[in-house]
Amino acid sequence: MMNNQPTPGKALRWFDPRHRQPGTWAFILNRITALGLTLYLALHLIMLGKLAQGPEAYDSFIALAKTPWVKFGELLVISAGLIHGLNGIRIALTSFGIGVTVQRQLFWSFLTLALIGSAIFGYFMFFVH
Amino acid sequence: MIRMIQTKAHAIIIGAGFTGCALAYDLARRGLAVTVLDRGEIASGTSGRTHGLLHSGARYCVNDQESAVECIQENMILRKIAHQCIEYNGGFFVALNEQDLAYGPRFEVGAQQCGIEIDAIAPQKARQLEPNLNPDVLAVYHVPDGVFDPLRLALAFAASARFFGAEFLPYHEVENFLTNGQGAVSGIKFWNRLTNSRSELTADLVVNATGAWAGVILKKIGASVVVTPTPGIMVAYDCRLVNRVINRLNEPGDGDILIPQRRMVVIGTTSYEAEEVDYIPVEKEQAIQMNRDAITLVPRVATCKQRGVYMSARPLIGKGEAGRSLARTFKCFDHRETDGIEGLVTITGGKATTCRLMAEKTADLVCQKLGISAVCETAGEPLRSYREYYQPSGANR
Amino acid sequence: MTDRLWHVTFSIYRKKADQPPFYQDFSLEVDPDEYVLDGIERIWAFHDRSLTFRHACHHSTCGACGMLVNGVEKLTCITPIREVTKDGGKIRVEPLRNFPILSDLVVDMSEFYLRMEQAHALQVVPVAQSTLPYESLRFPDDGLPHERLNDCIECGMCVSACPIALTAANYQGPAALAAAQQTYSLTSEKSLLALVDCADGVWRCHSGFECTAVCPSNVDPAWRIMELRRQVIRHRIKRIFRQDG
Amino acid sequence: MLGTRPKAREGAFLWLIKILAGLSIVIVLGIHFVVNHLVAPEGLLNYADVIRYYQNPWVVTMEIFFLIAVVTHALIGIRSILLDLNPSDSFLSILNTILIVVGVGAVAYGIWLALEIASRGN
Repeated sequence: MMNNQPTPGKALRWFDPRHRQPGTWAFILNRITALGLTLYLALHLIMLGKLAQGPEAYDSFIALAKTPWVKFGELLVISAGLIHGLNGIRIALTSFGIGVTVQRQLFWSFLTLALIGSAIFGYFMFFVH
Repeated sequence: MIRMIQTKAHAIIIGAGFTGCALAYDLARRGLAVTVLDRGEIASGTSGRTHGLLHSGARYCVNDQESAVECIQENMILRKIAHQCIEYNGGFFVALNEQDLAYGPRFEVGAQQCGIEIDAIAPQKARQLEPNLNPDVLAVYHVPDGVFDPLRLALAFAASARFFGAEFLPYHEVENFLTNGQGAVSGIKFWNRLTNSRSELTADLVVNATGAWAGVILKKIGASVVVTPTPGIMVAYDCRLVNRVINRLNEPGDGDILIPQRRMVVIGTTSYEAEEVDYIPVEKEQAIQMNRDAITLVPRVATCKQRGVYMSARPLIGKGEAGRSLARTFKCFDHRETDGIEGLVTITGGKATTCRLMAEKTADLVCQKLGISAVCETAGEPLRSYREYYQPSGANR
Repeated sequence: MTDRLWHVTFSIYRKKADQPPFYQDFSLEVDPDEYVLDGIERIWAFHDRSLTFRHACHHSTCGACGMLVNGVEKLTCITPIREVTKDGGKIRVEPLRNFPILSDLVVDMSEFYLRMEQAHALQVVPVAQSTLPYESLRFPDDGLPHERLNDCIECGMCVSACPIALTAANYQGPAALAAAQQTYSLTSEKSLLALVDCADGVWRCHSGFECTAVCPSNVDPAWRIMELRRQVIRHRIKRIFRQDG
Repeated sequence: MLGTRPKAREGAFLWLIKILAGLSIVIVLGIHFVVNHLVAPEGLLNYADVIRYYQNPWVVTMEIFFLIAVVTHALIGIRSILLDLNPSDSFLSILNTILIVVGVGAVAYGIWLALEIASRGN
C-alpha cells in the first residue's frame, strides 16, 4: 500500500513537531485541543446533572469549582476552546479556498489572538473574582 | 532463478537506458521473452542525464549527415508515439556573428539534403517570438526541435515492453557472463543489490546495451568494442526564458544549445574524453563557461539562479583525437564476427532521439541470429503510459 | 564559490530485504556548492557499491531522487550541501516516508503512480495554463499555442510529508488530488470530481500545508486541494438545483 | 474504483456538517458568554441563578441547539481522527453506530436536563 503498514502506533508521530510547518502545528494543536474539549464536554454534561439533584448538590459542586486548581483547569479549557475555535475558522476559510496563500500568517495571528484571549480570561478569573 | 520451460526465445538485455528499454519493447513485441538487467534503475546512467533534446538532426546536417537523417526521421516518429513526455515547440538556429552567418548557406544545403524542414525567419520577427533572445541576432532558422523528459521517455518504452511481457530487474548488476563449452555466451551472473544476493540467468542471446560502459562489460569475456566515453556538462537554471530550443548556428561546439524544460532552461554541452565514467566530477570552470555561453544566447540567464549541474558520458564509437569529430551514429556489433563469441551482441553509440531506430536495427540482428522472422512494429502506435511501468506485473495486461 | 572543501559525514539509512535497518556513516571531502546527490553517488562509486538509491536526470525534471535529508524532504539533485549542513557537519539521508522501503534509499512508488494515473495527471500542458492562477510569473508567450512539461515531477515528496498519508492507508494523497485539480481545470472531466469527492479524497485533508512546503516545483498541492473542494461543492450545489429545478 | 470505500458520498456531507456545527458553536459560545455576563456578572455560580437563567425560553432553545451542535461537531471530529487510524471497514461501521448511539444519548440527556431545569422555575 502507499505507506508501509499504516499502524495506529504511528499516530504518535502526528505529534512530532520537528521540521514541521505552522500548518502541522495547527493540525497538532487542533487534535490535542479537540480531545481536551471533548473530555471537558463529557465532564460538563455529567456535572450539570447535579443541577437535577437539587440546590445543595449543585452549590457544593460550585464551591469545589472555585478552588484554584479547578479554575486553572477551566482556564485551560477556555484557551483550548479559543485555539480550537479560531484555528477551526482558519481551516474553514482555507477549505473554501479563501486565504490559502496567507494561511501561515492566519495561523500566527489567530494563535496570538487566542493567547491574548486566554490571558484576559485568566486575569478575570484569578484576580477579579 | 533459471528459466525452466522455454517456449519463446529468451534474450537478456544488459542496461536499461533508452536503448535497452526500446530494445526490450521491440523484442517483446516480436514475441521474444526478454529480461532487462541494470545495476541502477531505469535511465540512471547516461540516458537520464541528457539535456532532453528531441533532436531534429539540424546540428549535424553539415558534417554528419548519416546521423542527421536518422535524427529527423526518429524525431517525427517519437513525436507521434511518445508525445506523453515531449514538449514540442520547435527550435531556432541563431547566428550572432559573421562566422555564424557564413555557416548559414552550408546549413541550408545540409538540411535540405537530410530532409530537415527549416525556414529562415527575419531576426526582428524571431525576437518578437522569443523576446529573451540575444537582441543582436543576425539570422535565424526555425527547425523541428523538441524537448522530452529523459526518464519518462525511457519509462514509456519500458512500460510498453512490460505490456508485451518483458521483465525488468532494476538494481541487478551483471558481474560476469555464463558460457557453454564452445565459448558461446549462455547467460549472465548478476548481483541483486536490493537483497545483496547473487544468482544466474540463462538465455539464448545476451545484448550489451550499456552505452558508454559497453567496453567495460565486454572485458569480462575478452571481447571488445571501440567506444570512447565522452563526458559533457549541462547546467540547469531556474527560469523558463524561452519556449523554443535555441541553437548556435555554427559547427558543433561547446555550449551551443539552450533547451527549455519544465520551468527551467538547460545549457549544454562540452565534450572531452575520459576512461573512468562511473563517477564524473563536475568541473567548475566548465559550469562557468556554460553560464557565459548561455548568456550569449539568452542574456537574461544572467539573472537566473543555477538549479542543477550534471555530467553524462556519451558513448562515441571509434577513437578520435577531439570528441566532436567522432561519428555520432550508432553501431551494432555481432561478437561472433568481431571476437568469435556466439550469443553476444553489443549496441552502442547513437543519440537519445534515435533509440527506437537503434533498437529496431539490433532487434533485426537478434532475430536474424535466432531465426525469428518477426519484423519491427514499434513505430506504428503510441507507447503505453510511462506510469504503467511501475504497476505490479499483470496489473495492466 | 569558495574553493575550500568541507569535511562532511553522510549518515545513510541502510536496509536490505528483511534485515534490520541501521545508519552507516561515510565521511567525504565535498565542495559546499555540490549537491547532496553528488555526495551520495560518490559514496556508491568509491565507498560502497551495494548502496541503492533512485536517480536519473540530476536536474529536477525526473523526480526520482526525493529523499529525507536531515529529516526534511529534499530533491537531492538540486539541494546544495551548503544548504543542509556546515563544515565538519553531518547529513542524515533516509528514504521518503509513507512508502514501503525496497532497499536502502529506494521506496516502492507503484501505488503513487497508480493514483496519478487514476487522477488523469498530465505531463504535458499548455504553457498559457501551466502556472498557478495567483502566480504573477508569466512565461514568454508569443500567442502561439506552446506546450511544456508540467510542474509536477511526481517525486512523491508531498505524500512523504503529509501527516495524513502517514497513517491513512487509502488516502489518495496530495499529488493525485493536485493532479486531479489541474486536469479538471483544463478538461472539466466530471468523473474526476466523483473520484476525489470521498472520505479518502479531498475531504481527508486536514490543512497541514506540509505538501506545499516541500514541493520542489511550485505545484502548491494544498492550494489545489482547497480549490478542488470548491469545485466539488459547486458541482454538488449545481446538481442539487438541477435535480429540483 | 480505488479510494472510494463503501461510504463514498459521506465524506463531503459530514465535512460540511462539521464546519457548519463548528461555526454555529463559535456564534453560540459568543452569545453565551455575553449573555452570561449580563445575566450574572460572576457567572452562573449558584442554583437560583441557573434556574432564573433557564426561565427564558430563548435561552433553553439556544442551549439545546448549542448542545446538538457541540455533540455533532465533537463526534464527527473524533470519527475523522479514528478514520485516520485506518480502521477496517467492518470496524468502522461498528464505530459509526457507537458514535451515533453516544450522540443521540448525550443529546437526549441534555434536552431532558434543560427541560427539567426550566420546569423547576414555576
